[in-house]
Amino acid sequence: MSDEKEQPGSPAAPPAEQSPAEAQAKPAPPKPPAPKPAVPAGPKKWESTGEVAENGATAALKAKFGEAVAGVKSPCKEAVVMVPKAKLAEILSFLRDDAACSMDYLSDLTGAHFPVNDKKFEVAYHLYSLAHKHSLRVKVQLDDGESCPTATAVWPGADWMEREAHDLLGIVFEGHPDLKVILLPEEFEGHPLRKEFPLGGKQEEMIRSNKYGKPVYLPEDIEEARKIIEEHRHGS
Amino acid sequence: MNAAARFIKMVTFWELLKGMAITSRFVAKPKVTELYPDVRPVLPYRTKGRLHVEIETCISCRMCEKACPEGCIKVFQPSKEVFKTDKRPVEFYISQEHCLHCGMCVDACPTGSIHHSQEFEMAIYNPDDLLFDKETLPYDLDIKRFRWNFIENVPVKK
Amino acid sequence: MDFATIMQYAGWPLIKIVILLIPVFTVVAYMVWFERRLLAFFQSRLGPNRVGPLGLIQPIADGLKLFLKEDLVPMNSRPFLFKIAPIFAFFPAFVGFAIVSWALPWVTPSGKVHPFVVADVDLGILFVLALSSLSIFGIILAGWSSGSKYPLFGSLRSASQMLAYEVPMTLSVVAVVLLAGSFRLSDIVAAQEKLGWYYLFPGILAFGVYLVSAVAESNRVPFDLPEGESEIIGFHTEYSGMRFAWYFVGEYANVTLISVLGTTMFLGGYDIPFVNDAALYAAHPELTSVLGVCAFAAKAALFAVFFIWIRATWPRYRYDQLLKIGWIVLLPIALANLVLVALLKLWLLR
Amino acid sequence: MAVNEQAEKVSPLREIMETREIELNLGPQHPATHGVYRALVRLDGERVLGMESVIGYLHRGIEKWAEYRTWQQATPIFDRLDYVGAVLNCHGYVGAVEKLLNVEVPKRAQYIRVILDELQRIASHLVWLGTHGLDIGAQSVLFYAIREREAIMDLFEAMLGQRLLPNAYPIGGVRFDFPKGWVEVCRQFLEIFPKRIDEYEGLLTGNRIWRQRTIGVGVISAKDAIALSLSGPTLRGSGVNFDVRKAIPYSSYEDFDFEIPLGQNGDVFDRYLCRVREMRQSVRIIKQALDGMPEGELRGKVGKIIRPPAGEAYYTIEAAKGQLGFYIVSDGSDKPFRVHVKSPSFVNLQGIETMCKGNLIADVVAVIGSLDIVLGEVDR
Repeated sequence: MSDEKEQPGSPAAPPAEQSPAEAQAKPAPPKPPAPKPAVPAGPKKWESTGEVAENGATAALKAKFGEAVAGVKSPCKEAVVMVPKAKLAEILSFLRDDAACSMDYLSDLTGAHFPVNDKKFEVAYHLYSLAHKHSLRVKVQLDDGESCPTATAVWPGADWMEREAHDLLGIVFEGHPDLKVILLPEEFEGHPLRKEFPLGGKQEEMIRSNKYGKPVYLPEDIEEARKIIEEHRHGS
Repeated sequence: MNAAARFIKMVTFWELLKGMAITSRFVAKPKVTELYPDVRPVLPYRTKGRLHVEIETCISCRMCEKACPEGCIKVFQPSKEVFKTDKRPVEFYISQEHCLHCGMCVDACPTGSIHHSQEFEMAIYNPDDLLFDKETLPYDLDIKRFRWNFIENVPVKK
Repeated sequence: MDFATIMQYAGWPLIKIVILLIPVFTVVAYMVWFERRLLAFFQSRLGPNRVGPLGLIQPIADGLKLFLKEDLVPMNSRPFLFKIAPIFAFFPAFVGFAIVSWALPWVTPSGKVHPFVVADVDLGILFVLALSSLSIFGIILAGWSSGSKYPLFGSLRSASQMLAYEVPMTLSVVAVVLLAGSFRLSDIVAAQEKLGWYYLFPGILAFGVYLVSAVAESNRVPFDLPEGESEIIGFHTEYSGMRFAWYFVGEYANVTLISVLGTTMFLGGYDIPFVNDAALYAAHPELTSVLGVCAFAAKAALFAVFFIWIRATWPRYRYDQLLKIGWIVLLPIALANLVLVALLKLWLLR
Repeated sequence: MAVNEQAEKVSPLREIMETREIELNLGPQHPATHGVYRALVRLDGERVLGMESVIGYLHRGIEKWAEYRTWQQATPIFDRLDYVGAVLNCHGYVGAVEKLLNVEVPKRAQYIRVILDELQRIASHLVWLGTHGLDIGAQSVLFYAIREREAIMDLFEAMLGQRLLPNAYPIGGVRFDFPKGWVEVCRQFLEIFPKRIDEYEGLLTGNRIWRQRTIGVGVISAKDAIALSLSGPTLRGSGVNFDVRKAIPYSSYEDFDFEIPLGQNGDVFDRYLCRVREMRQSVRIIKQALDGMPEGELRGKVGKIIRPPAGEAYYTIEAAKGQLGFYIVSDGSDKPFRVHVKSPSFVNLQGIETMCKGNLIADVVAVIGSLDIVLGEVDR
């Protein structure tokens, strides 16, 4: 009765849901291209699929910095480049000032946490050129605990965005004028958008609160569930 | 001439008086206030009110449970032997307390058993009353029913 | 002392005061209702309509609610001043009604004359102006004693605003006094009747100045900076319950008083329009008195409607702009008007 | 950071009288902060010497929340970002997923999205207009604006089932076609609405009090605005022609003929005019979309379970407040790996310090109103 997975009534049910802990340990995407056999078994690295796209800005970047700038594959044909951390500040100011790029508008700045990768953090700069109307994503990879040079000197608008990334992901931006908490309370510990940070509450089960506002979880077993429901019905 | 006109307008408070003329237009006009508890609103058919489930047509596929972003639906399937002949759920709980009224479950339902009613007054004194089970979920048949997936053209109020 | 003397100096005035205060309180309470209703109508809404027919019991319900609320005194405040401050806002507005002449005097069959006024003071207008300056203390004390920044801002704004607008207002009143030749309100009405014109026309500039400064004096839109509910919440931020209600009632009493004074000075007071009052009074004195009060109320209501109307329409001035208008625009106009009126008086209306 | 020259202007009395600065706490519970925004304002008398924004009171962790849902399940929560422009948020997220999936949205669905988006933009601007007017003291505009917004909300309710947070679009298209009679009601509204805008403008645009309160207040230059990454009417008020609908067209916006209103001085008044004119342009767009509505499918080919290829996508739309961007990262599973929202209100709020320095405390209120922030979107 409790084993519903084999029932014919659930035709398109997704395969067993991964608990957050599992997802973190094994995000293993079922990618059609088979991974290289040389890679040893274990958690697969996160890698973008698709093809590398080019535009005016990437061409200018490649011409100036050559090998240092690597095109990144994108499934939706966005121009993405990966740059080394050491050259980030130089490349960003080049992107803003160069006439061919003229990326004067910083659309977004954010990061992501990839616990399975060698370099666990990525910071993405979404740039847009008001003059040439082309956009570019510049990415930089960081290790855990490594700091990233600030972009506030190039775009003052990066101020709050970097504070937010620092707050939620724990990325330190070197040279930022006032890197303090922005969204979270000051006494908050941890960085919520890191993958190891748990989300409160179980998501797979029905949540409802009892009269004290605490969540009540319904188990898979129907008798137990009924008992809990009855208890809370008559308890109040 | 232009400057003179502007001066006259400035001295006569022209634009301030124009504004007063605009506000005065509404004094005698019918008001937009809805006298809610006295005058019931006419809701369009697509209103996403409280969730109702037609237990008789439900096949306990648990699609609604999987689609719900808040996990406020819980369906208990019958045992395997019973399921072959009778697919109706043994227990069906919906916690309206956490419902977002997003309609994802209605989208997912293959038989159209779960759907929104036009019932919108869900303020209650005891939060436990917002937990609906198999007995309380089916609607009163007198209430005009509506199922999204099957109705193409419905009249609009006004 | 015999009974008659006591009655003359203490009894009759007290009775008059009570007779006056009941309608004034009612009017002030229903002024709130009227304002909310009319404002709602301007804004395409219905306004309060649930308590009683047409929401008419709303003021009583509001009063009851405020009366039953807890009286909070903030920790940082100066409790004594904090508690007495509302009195300064409340009383001057009500005392001002004492000198208003409401109708032509009532002559009893025995030949005794009963004027419809509590105290027919010679310097009536000066008395009111002095009182209205006094009400600023209520605001300053409230702001200072609250021990909070927002009320402080509100009271500071209010003080400079009062200073800026008291002067033009006084000057505009002086123009009326000049035309009528008396400070007594009943004399001013009589002079207007004698002239056959309300002072609205010879004193149009004075009327304009009075109107603007009256709005500013009573802290209403577009000059409602001391309250300025969306910027600094106002000098009564920290008040609750009955003490807040005193400010509230005081404010509306102020509006009523200013409407009443404006009516007396510029719209002929209890003079019935298009009717020869003197002839009617000779024939039916009681009827004239009753009609006079009605005319007075109707004219004062015009003022109130105007105040509500502009509240519904106009945005709020900024602090510095408000002071600029007071000192740079209104004051020169009021002064020039004084000269004009003096010349008018000399040559035309002698 | 660009420094306003006015900020240096300190009252000459300060040196003589040894006055002190006041630090005023504006918010989080303050009628003019449009939610739970808190500003620590340093004041010299009533003049603002500097201010610091404190946000995060409404942080609900929506980005984290989405990582624990499937791609479809995450849609309704993004309505809660900017709760007066819910349909636009939904469009942003759904568009990003579609971009990652390479799904082609049918033309009819795109047009329906344009119509609903523009209606939502009008509704959002109406809320802004009313509250901005109320901040500066014009009461009636609020009620007139809310009255028209109610008409739009009724249209939403008839079309989508809910008024405020309708969870408008599924991934791949739209849920339903218009109900019978909806188009007529919508056209009726579009006929009336420009006249209503004339009324608002009659109450505000020419009004000398409104002009004195807004012209020359909260100025930000085009250079500063670009450098601070402002977007939407806040950027266009400074004269920068950047509208995502024109610059990076999405959802068939290239089919429609409309103008982008631009300001000149970048003050509160210009931002006000930009938004009011934008409402007129929105009416124009909706009319064109209703006239040129193509026939066809409503939903593209999207399975019941969505597993986008591993990779990232950044999709931006022009929301009512500015450029709304969704940066989504997929690891190939049925759940988002990372969702980041570039919320226009959050970025626009950065400009407030530059705008307010040297102005009066009453101008801070006007500037906050002119930025059109929604704290649900600022804090996420």
